[in-house]
Amino acid sequence: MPVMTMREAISQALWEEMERDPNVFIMGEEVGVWGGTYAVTKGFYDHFGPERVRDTPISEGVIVGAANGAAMAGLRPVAELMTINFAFLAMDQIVNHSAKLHFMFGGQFNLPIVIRAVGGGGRQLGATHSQTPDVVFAHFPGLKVVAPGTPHDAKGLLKAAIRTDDPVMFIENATLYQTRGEVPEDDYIEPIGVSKIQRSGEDVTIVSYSKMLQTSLQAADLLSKEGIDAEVVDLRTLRPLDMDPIVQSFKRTNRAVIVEEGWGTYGIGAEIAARLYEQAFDYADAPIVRVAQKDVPLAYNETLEKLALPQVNDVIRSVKEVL
Amino acid sequence: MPVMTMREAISQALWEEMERDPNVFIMGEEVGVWGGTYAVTKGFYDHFGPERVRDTPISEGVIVGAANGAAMAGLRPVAELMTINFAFLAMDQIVNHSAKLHFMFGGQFNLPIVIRAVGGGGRQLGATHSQTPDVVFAHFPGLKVVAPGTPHDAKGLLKAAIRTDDPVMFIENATLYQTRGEVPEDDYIEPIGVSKIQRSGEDVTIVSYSKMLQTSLQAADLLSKEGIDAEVVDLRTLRPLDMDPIVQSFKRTNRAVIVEEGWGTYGIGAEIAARLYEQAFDYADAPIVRVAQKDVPLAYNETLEKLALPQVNDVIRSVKEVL
Amino acid sequence: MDKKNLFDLYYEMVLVRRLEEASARLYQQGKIGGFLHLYIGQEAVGSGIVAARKPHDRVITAYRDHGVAISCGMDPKVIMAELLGKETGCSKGRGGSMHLADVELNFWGGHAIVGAHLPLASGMAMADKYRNADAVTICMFGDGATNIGYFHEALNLSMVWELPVLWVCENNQYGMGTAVDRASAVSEIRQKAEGFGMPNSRVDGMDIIQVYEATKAALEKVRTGGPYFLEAVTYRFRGHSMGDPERYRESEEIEKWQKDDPIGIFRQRLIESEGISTDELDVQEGKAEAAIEEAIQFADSSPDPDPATLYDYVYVE
Amino acid sequence: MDKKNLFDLYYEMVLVRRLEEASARLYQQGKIGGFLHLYIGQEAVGSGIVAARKPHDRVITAYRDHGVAISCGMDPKVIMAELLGKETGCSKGRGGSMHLADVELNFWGGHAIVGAHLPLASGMAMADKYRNADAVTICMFGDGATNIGYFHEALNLSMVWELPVLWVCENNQYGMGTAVDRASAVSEIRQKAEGFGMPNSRVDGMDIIQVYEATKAALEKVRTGGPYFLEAVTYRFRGHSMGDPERYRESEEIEKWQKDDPIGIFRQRLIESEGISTDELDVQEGKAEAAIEEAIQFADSSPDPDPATLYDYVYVE
Ligand SMILES: Cc1ncc(C[n+]2csc(CCOP(=O)(O)OP(=O)(O)O)c2C)c(N)n1
Ligand SMILES: Cc1ncc(C[n+]2csc(CCOP(=O)(O)OP(=O)(O)O)c2C)c(N)n1
Ligand SMILES: [Mg+2]
Ligand SMILES: [Mg+2]
Repeated sequence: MPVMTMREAISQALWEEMERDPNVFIMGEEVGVWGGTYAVTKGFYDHFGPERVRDTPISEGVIVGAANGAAMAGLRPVAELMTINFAFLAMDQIVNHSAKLHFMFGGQFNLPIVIRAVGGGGRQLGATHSQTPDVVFAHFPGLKVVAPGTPHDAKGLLKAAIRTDDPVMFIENATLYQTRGEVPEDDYIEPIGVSKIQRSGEDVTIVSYSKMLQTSLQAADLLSKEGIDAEVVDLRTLRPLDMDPIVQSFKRTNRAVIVEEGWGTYGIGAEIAARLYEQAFDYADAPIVRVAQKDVPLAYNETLEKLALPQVNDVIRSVKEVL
Repeated sequence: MPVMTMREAISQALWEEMERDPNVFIMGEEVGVWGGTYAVTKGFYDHFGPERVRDTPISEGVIVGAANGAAMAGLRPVAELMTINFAFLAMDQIVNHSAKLHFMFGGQFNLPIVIRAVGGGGRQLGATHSQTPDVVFAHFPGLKVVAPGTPHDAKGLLKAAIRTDDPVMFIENATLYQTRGEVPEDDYIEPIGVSKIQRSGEDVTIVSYSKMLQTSLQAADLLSKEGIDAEVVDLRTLRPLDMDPIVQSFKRTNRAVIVEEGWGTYGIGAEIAARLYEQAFDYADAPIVRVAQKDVPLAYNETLEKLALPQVNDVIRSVKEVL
Repeated sequence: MDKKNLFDLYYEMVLVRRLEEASARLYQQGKIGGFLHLYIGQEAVGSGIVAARKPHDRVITAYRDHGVAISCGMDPKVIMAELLGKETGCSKGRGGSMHLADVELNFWGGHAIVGAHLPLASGMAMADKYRNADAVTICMFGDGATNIGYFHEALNLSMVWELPVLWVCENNQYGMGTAVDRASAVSEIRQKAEGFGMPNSRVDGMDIIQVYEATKAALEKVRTGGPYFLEAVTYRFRGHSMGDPERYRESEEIEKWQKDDPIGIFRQRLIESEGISTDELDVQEGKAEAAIEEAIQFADSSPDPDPATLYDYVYVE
Repeated sequence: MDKKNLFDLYYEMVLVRRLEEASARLYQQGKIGGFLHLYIGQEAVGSGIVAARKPHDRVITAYRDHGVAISCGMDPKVIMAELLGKETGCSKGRGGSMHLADVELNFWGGHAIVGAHLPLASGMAMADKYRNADAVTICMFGDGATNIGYFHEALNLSMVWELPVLWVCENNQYGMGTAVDRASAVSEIRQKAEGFGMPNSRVDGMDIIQVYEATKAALEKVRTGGPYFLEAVTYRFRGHSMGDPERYRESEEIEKWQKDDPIGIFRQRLIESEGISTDELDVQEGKAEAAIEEAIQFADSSPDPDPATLYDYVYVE
């Protein structure tokens, strides 16, 4: 199987879907002439032209809003927000419109929109440009929220996101773009709403997704040298949430660590932990531990930023805590 | 002690603080001539004048943004968002600016702003106008998030919110405005960040806040007739979160039900449950149960809306489940 | 316009008026809940605008949407059923008064967040242009909505991408209790279009014929030349919504505007310039009244949504 | 302006240029991280504007803020320390390049979310008016920022409340890779002010004297009459930030603009019209170079924030 970066995998998914379906188009800041701020749409403008690769003004509200409107009218827009931090400027369109219009009008029309947004910290971009507020979007019924952690899943899930008739928030992570992995050559789809065991193990269940999947896998590798065999489950989709593989794993290992890049308080981990206890109370041999960003805005300073973000060592320490 | 409605208590707090400190002023849609959409600021415009009771255009971004700027310059603005649903239009100002400016500039200036916003469902206002997205704001460090459930606390906490030098999101609930309760006559403050036992009991710990505090108290009254003695703890502040009274209570009762009006998935209850297990794992005699809004947008239709919102009976049923 | 069309328009305006009066009654009776925003006084705007569209032109508006819904051809029955939250309502009782729509009639709602449907309009127009359809999207909104960021972003995008949108501001002098000049830098709203270099004009919104003519001309411009901005000067005779304390305007002002009742003006003109008899017009009034009666019956006897459908329409898949 | 002031201004512009060149080097060396937006080419705007303010006038700008910080009187040492993320930086290393500020100097940042500081400016001006201070808030932003909703809401509010704000658009022809006319309905940005009925003008942003004169006049208007809009036409000589592929403009265009180097133009004028010698100017250049050297030393030898302070400045209480 070919090996490629996450960037290439995402780019391929977009390219292939645009080739497949003329209703699919991209709009966003710098997606065209510039080639995408993170070079994901490099070459698209020349190939597909300005009608299908649309540079927009700096107007996040109308980027998502016009994409919603185009979706109502039957197109399949991929709206790119340069970073997820700017999604707050489009918040009303995302949570009040993408997520609710289908429902509020009794199903008269669909919202087949994909909102691509890249998040994550660790690049010294300061407090407003380093957030991982995935949970905030995942809170809203009506939206699907997808956040892949491998090139394979990124490609398959982005294709699924473009093909579903529901609105999808597709969250990428900037420090993952160079991550490499195997990607099948054929046209494949990964189902939205299905968690996946990315590493099998017997001793402890590590639940994570996106960047923290890679961090967790690294931790698992290091732990295995110490004879600790961790199973790593990847959420992949934050809404709808697929608990089955997590619960099954937990029922075997009886111990769990949940790892997320965003803030811990009211984070993803809280829901996973709460559900694990709800669904497998009698199987818990130790309190479930959450690893997450410290409850501070991220500083520009590198030391402070690193200190606030969850690291491989935090995962290792937490696993040892639950054992 | 005088008995008054929540509306009166909030109104009094605002009035007294404006009398006390000339730097305090109010801005928002219809706060002036109209007297407040929910009549909270009735009479203010005539008494304090248009400079201190400022009707704004329909521009949520600049309502919070200008309040932030005025706070930077040393005033103490109370910015009213007509409903919390419109806070999504000011989301960037709230979470990227109110919450972060003090930090990002190394403490050079403060953000003594109060953002008042009323939420809650149950009035057939439809999916975009009925939300209780409190958790979404409580996720962000840098903000304080307060949501009182009694007239007494509403008055004392709003005064504290106006006097603190930190930015506060003060969340009211429209169906609580007519709720009556005792309110002291003297000038008092309730501390932000302190949970409170609103009803003592031995058999089970019910954790809730805002409207659902009243629902929980009603449930507790009915349960007591069946010989079940519930303790009801009121969060009052969603950030910073005070777990102490909850943990203490849980260590006595060994059973907990968490009740919130917003959606359950990634809701307030998840964090409370996760922390309870973290801090009192060995005390849990039964899985903690969460009561929350069903994961659907709220319909206009009364039957569907009621079905989706947590009711007294849901609390009662859940308590029986954990016993 | 020929006589048939004039009759139809008159009927339509009266139908809207009767619908609104009935809605107010049903609200008092507790049969309608939530928010209810009446269109009384503004009928000439909606009817005049929509009369000028071609069937493939899209219409989208704010929460004050009953009149526009009627003008777009919606049956009062499905409107009334929606107001009562019934499964037979156009939005299956999920949307209510603020969310009327019928996609088959190219009426795209009814939207409750002020200004939020302007970006939707830009997007729908973009879709039509993308497919080389010659449809125009007509987007209606209030004076208050022109102060929100969405207005700026949506109008700007429509110019940059030369989108076929007719922007229509219904300037009814107030956004809730706030008079235009207390909330907007300019009180002649069409001036805002100048900031975008967008062609624009202002029309008397109480005179349906003027609204109709202005819209026809504007639509032609949009079909070939990109966005156009039309301001219709009008007035709402009732409160912003039910339960408005109306502390912000004098009753003399209301009475002055009520002299310009859009239905009265139109009636007068039909009689004086078109030689139509009062009897003929009264027939239309009777028909409208009967239609609303029938709509209420239909709505009243329609079923609520089945509780088992609670999770319907949250997702397609 | 007297000779002393002219010298100071020349020194200031050169200081900015040297600071930016040094920053670029330090970025390549990995000593500066995150985003770095250079002001090279635009020095005449910041320096000309700020030179015209009174000390109690506030200044606020976007992330391209190094030049404005210098003009507001900030010591290159605390700027450089901030760029290196040090505890001695103006924002204690928490903010970085995009968040320079010194409240004592009435410089309120440095803001990274496009357009978000315009509402802040309205609010600060409101506070001054509330207290009857005669201060003006000068708010600077890019051409790209004029397309976002905030721009509309902030300008509108400033008119409605007659706030003392001088809005300054630095039109450097591009927002990242997007040329003005590909993103904005009008390419003469000052036209947007017309939509608000706001007085406005356009000035050559490469000529500091013209910028200074225009600002002085504008500030007087604001001090008595409410908001004013000034567009300064300029150009950034470098990429949007470090790592810009610059696929969106031709090198000929850059070269054409570089002939209008604002420092070169000013130097020429000082020599030709003011009879200042090249030697005298070179002394200023040397001083600037030394100041930047010193700043780098200071920053380099300053401590990082103590890890124990991780939770500082999240809350006051
Ligand atoms: C973003 C947002 N802010 C506030 C409201 C509350 N609100 C509903 S209607 C309205 C006034 C709108 O005035 P205008 O646009 O003039 O329309 P009109 O009601 O006069 O038809 C307001 C403030 C809302 N629905 N959405
Ligand atoms: C709300 C928001 N959207 C997008 C960005 C990313 N971004 C940073 S600078 C910029 C271009 C701004 O252009 P302009 O306002 O002309 O300023 P210039 O960089 O030319 O000085 C963009 C799109 C951002 N920081 N904030
Ligand atoms: Mg109006
Ligand atoms: Mg620019």
